[in-house]
Amino acid sequence: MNFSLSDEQKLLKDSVDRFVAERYGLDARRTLIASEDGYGRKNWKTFAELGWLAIPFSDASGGLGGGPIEVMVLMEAFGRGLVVEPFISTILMGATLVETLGDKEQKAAIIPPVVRGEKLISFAHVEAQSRFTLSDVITTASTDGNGYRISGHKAVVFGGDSANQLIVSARTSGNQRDEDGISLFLVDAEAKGITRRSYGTVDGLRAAEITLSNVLVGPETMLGKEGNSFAGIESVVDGATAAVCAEAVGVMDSLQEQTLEHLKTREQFGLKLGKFQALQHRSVDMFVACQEARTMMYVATLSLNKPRADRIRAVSAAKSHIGQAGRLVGQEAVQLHGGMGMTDELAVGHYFKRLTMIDTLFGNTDHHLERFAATVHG
Amino acid sequence: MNFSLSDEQKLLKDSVDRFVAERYGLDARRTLIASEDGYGRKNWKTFAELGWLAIPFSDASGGLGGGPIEVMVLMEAFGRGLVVEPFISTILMGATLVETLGDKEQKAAIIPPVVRGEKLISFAHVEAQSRFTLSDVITTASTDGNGYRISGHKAVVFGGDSANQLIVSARTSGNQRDEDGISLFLVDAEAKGITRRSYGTVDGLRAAEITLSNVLVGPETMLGKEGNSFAGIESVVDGATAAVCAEAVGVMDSLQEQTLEHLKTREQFGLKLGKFQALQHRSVDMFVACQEARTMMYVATLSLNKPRADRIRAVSAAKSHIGQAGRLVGQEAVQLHGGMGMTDELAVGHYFKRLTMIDTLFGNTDHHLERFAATVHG
Amino acid sequence: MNLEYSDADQAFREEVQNFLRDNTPSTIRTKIDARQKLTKEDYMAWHKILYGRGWVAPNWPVEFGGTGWTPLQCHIFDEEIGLSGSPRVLPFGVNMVGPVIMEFGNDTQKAHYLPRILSCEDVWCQGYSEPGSGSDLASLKTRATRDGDEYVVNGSKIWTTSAHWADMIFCLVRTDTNAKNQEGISFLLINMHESGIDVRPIITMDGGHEVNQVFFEDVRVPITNLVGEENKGWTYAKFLLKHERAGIAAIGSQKRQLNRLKEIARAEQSNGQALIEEPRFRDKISRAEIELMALEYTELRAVSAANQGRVPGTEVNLLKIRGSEMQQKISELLIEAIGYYANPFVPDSFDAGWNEEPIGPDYAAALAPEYFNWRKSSIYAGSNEIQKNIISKMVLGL
Amino acid sequence: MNLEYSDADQAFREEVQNFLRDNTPSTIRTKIDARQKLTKEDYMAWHKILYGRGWVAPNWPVEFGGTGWTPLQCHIFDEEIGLSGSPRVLPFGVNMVGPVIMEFGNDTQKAHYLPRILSCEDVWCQGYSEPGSGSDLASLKTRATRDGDEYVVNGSKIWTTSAHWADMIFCLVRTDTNAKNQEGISFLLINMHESGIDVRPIITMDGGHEVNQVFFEDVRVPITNLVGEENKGWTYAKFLLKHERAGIAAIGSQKRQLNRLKEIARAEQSNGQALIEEPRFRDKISRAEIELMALEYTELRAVSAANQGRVPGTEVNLLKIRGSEMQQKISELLIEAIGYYANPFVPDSFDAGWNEEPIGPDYAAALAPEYFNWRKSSIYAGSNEIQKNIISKMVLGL
Repeated sequence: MNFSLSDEQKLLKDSVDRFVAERYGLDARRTLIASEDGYGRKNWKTFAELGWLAIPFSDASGGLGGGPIEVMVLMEAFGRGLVVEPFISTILMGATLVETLGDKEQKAAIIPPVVRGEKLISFAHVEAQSRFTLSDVITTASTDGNGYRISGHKAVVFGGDSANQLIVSARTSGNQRDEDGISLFLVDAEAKGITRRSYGTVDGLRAAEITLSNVLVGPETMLGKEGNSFAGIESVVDGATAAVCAEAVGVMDSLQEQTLEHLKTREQFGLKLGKFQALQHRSVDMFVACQEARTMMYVATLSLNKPRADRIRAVSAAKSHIGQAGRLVGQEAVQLHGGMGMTDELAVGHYFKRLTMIDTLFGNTDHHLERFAATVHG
Repeated sequence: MNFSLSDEQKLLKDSVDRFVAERYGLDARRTLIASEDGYGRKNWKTFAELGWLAIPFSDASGGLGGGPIEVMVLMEAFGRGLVVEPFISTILMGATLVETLGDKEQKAAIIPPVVRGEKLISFAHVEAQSRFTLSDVITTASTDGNGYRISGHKAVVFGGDSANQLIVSARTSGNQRDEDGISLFLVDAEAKGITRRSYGTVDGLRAAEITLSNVLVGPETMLGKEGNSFAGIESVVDGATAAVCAEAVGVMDSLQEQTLEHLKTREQFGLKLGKFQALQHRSVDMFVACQEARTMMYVATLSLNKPRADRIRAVSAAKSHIGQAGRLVGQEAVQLHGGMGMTDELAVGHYFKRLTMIDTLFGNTDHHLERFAATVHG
Repeated sequence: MNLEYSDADQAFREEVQNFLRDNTPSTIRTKIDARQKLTKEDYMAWHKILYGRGWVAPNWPVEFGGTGWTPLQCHIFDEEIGLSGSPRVLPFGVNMVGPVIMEFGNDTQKAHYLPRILSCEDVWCQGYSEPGSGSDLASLKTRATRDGDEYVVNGSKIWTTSAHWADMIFCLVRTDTNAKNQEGISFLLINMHESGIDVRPIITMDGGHEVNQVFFEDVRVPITNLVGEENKGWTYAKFLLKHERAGIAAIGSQKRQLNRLKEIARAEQSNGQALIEEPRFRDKISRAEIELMALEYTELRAVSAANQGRVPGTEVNLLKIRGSEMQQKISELLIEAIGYYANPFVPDSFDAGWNEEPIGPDYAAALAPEYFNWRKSSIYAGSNEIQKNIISKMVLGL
Repeated sequence: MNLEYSDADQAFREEVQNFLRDNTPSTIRTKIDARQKLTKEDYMAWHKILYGRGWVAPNWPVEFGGTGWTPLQCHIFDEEIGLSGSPRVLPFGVNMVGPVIMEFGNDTQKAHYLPRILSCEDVWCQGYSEPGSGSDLASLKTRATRDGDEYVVNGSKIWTTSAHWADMIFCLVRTDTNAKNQEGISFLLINMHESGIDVRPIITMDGGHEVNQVFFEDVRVPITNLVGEENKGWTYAKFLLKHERAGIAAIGSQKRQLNRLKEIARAEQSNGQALIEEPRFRDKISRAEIELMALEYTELRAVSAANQGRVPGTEVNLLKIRGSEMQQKISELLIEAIGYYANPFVPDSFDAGWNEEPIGPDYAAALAPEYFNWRKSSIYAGSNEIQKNIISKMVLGL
């Protein structure tokens, strides 16, 4: 039982905290979002140089062999800075799927260039009807000679606009929500038959709707065994879920600090706002929510390598809990800022929007409450 | 659209408010609860003399032809006074079942003595397994000659200790939760085969567990048609539910007033408690809850004579809403009183207990939320 | 006591429904259905249609061009406007400065301004809040200094809705800097086209432009534009607050939003069934429906009392609190309903004429921005904290 | 970073479990299982059993008879006590006055009182709150006036848990009436058997008798019973608050209550299925379970930091707030689970030896009184409002 970072982890934390503090002001972020890429290529290069892109991958794959704790440290800082670079989509989803399910050749082909910052991969999985059910896939891959033809529509693929490669989930057998029968394919993002419609998101990220129309892929593009990818998808998504919990905690802590700063500065009726007891008690509620969210971030992160049921119990408890805590902290931060909290000019609204959208990622509060209950109560 | 009492209703309100203010101090109530009967026979006589016991019954039955509004006026005042007399069990449940389902002879035999305060009747319906499902009845009545033999156990029969007669629900056909097949019987409380175990309740009322073992009753004891009582039970219980909503509103308003009085009197840190903004805002939340609960009391009361679906929608919305509002007001009232709120000596705890128990009567918040949803969304 | 609308009220409701159905211009209707932004021209066109029917100022006395409706009829009218999704008339002229001029203005002001408000010849905005004075309105610093027959106004107003559309602004200004906060304030009408006025847009976090900051630099205002007496402006401001908040619970438009939520929950899938069948989400809808019922009939209690001639009291504070909470709650459920499709953000899609395919279902695009935008409702028009302070003091006596 | 208990800690946990299983007297076990009241004799017997094992004062230094356990071991011990439903040792001697005497008492006091606390020769209670001073503790008025070698004490203490069982009371008394509130207070040990002391029971709304009001009329206390310096009592009181609140979140007993809730929800029927299968109730249990997880690991973060030698800070305030809220939430779900059977109230059934059939299921009788009783937990030991004031000031700097 220990909640302290190792010395190495502390160095990582110092490094990413410094990056965020020095490079991620609101204006710098605005510029990135407005740019054609929607993120900072230079930042991404820096991430690669600092080794951050290599963290979750094994030495054998060309990574640094880091684990959930290192990812948590990064993501919490990314939350504090509202970092828009495609770390979740490329590193925690795309390349981690390759690390989890890929064969030697696939890993060798993909992970090193990803780690060098030269390749972006997104996971094209969610569909219009699937909501948060990971096994709900109607995109199909039918055999064609040695290969497959994939057809279907993938919804809100984060980073899908800039990705060089896509990992596409498609059904090779089974019914719409069967866990069996889902296969993954590594597809070039420019492949014939793929249409990408790119757009920004309300919280400053980029995503794409991706339509696949008879996209022909060879057998070597398959990641993992045919029809047998669900367990891998689920564990990778659980890892990403724990990661956005950490991001949420970074966002929440920042909102809490911004709000306290406002309460200590702004005067009304001849007093600092922070002297009004009703606002004091609500600030304490925010503080408690932040503290408990941090606890649940640890619980999720430190359970990722446990057996499936334990992992699900922890991750779903955390995502559900942080969804609620985040709603409280986000809404209160805006409210306690008054009119200024509503503006695009101040940071608080941007943090609020990101926190709101995190609740929609990988399943919201209710989805994870159900998943927790189903795991715990059977 | 009108939320004002008629002049007659205002007179009724004055009269019952005066009774409660003058006769229902906490000490008087304590004495009643500790007495053998558990309520005031003299009070009951007064209710009869003032005509209150006759209110809900038609002129033809020997009543005053009052309606839901008059009952609401009484019940709200009874809530303010924490009145323990068996008005709900005898008047709103027992005798109203007779009024709703009984034939001419039954009404003539029962309603006049009830109205004169000479007879108490309880509705023995709930069973250990039934929770809030009105159709969940396993007590059976099997034919025996012209009559029936009733066997089963009835749980938490309010007023069942002092009732002269019982209306017992029993299944004459159908399965455990079928709406069809439930029959009602008017049974003498001292009949052979009936065992009553009487007890007090946490909020100062009296109830009994009633076991029926081969109780023989004649065909003339049946209330309504064989197997066809569910609709009548449901409408009577909806009426009683609206009535306890009104009682809850009386309790809540009193708690709100007691709490305000405390906040205006008690000093801490050199200030009246009422000067602390956090407590002010919580008092406002209580006030808002009381106001909305009052609104829902009107909605339920004024919908009792509407078609079934409209009635259910209104009554279940009200009971569900008031359950939540009552929890807030009750818990906050105790909390804001501090240690004194915990004592048996002060009134606030007694009001809190009654309000807590009202949520268990005729279905709690969740039960009525489900019933509302099933009616509205189908 | 009864919950029923009279036959006359029912007939009135149908008349309103028919009018709204037959008279909303198709350009406006198309935008409403597509949840696109309305332009100033749309609002003016709609204002003039209501003016043509004599319905633009229901609350005004008949002598000034009002309808003579009962409070209950006004409520029905508001509800139907909301239910149909028709635009509301901009409140600053009709609901706010109009009643102040009627009550406290002189005959010249009445004769000049009131008809122009009715006909929409002047579009108005409200100059109350300032950067330094949010909830503490009385600490405002914008100064009007007397110079002959004119005031010279210097200072700045913020959160000024529609200032970029307005011809006139009514302002609280400080005319006596020596007096205590609430004394020394005057109520001044200022022509927005005067030189020295600069309107700068404030973009809100949903990406929209509704509010502005307005700067006054040596703006000269004739003293004839003073309403009532100098230094008595606070009295008029308080009078106005009551008018501002009538109908603030917006029952009709909330019912419309709730219906929309149900439609979307029927269309959205969750684990192979309609989202509305999912017990948790169904409960959330039911709770919202019950809460809205409580809010509606709480408002109707106040309306019904007004119908019987009682003066509205502090119930507006309660309705402001609960109305804004409900708006926020329903808008929160709306984004919850659409899952991942809350994320896409295509600002152009909110402009008229955009006719690309929507991203995801056509109902999704506006929901997240609307949710963000509705966070304002517990802040503006007297934050909910201020409302609670008022109830605590005025109703509870704390 | 890891969530795992070490092998040594696991082994320790098993040792505790085995001890509790093998050493809880059957008379006590029976009462616990029947949810009947424990008597003073039960508490004393249990205290002596733990004393015999050397486990009665885990937090004390070894030199005074403590265990030398790590903070994590203390946490495990507390958790297992709670999980097993074993009684907690009355805290007033071991957890409260003991540490104060150790830190601020003189050698005579240490030599006299500490062994008697360990062996339960003295049962202690706490004299802090007064009728006029609830949350505002420092406004206390009970006076101790010096008269030769004695203080003469007059005044009254309230909410005094176990005063009717106690041999000794530690009191905050005012020794300087001219000083400001927090100055002029002294920390005095008073023999409860002294003449002039009157203990009157306070019955709480659950019908139970845990707390009392204690009256002092010219009670003579030797000055040797003063702890530390005169007029420095407030310092000692603040020191004590930290000790009082260790383990305040009561994780073990809350887990036990949650397990009980699940058992009951499996046994109760709702519409023909087990209540635990009903989606709404299942969600409530799940939420409670997740909240309890958050609370447990938040406490473990603090324990783990203490294990590494860091001094516990204001996290006790957070744990007090959330711990009491959880206790109340679970007890609320417990009465919700049993429906109508929350109503019956048979006070005799809580006494040992009552052996009639229960009314309804045997788990039902105590639940409503327990719910009522737990309302105290957000009031006592510094109300949650006071805790929020403290966090606001000390942690948030507001």
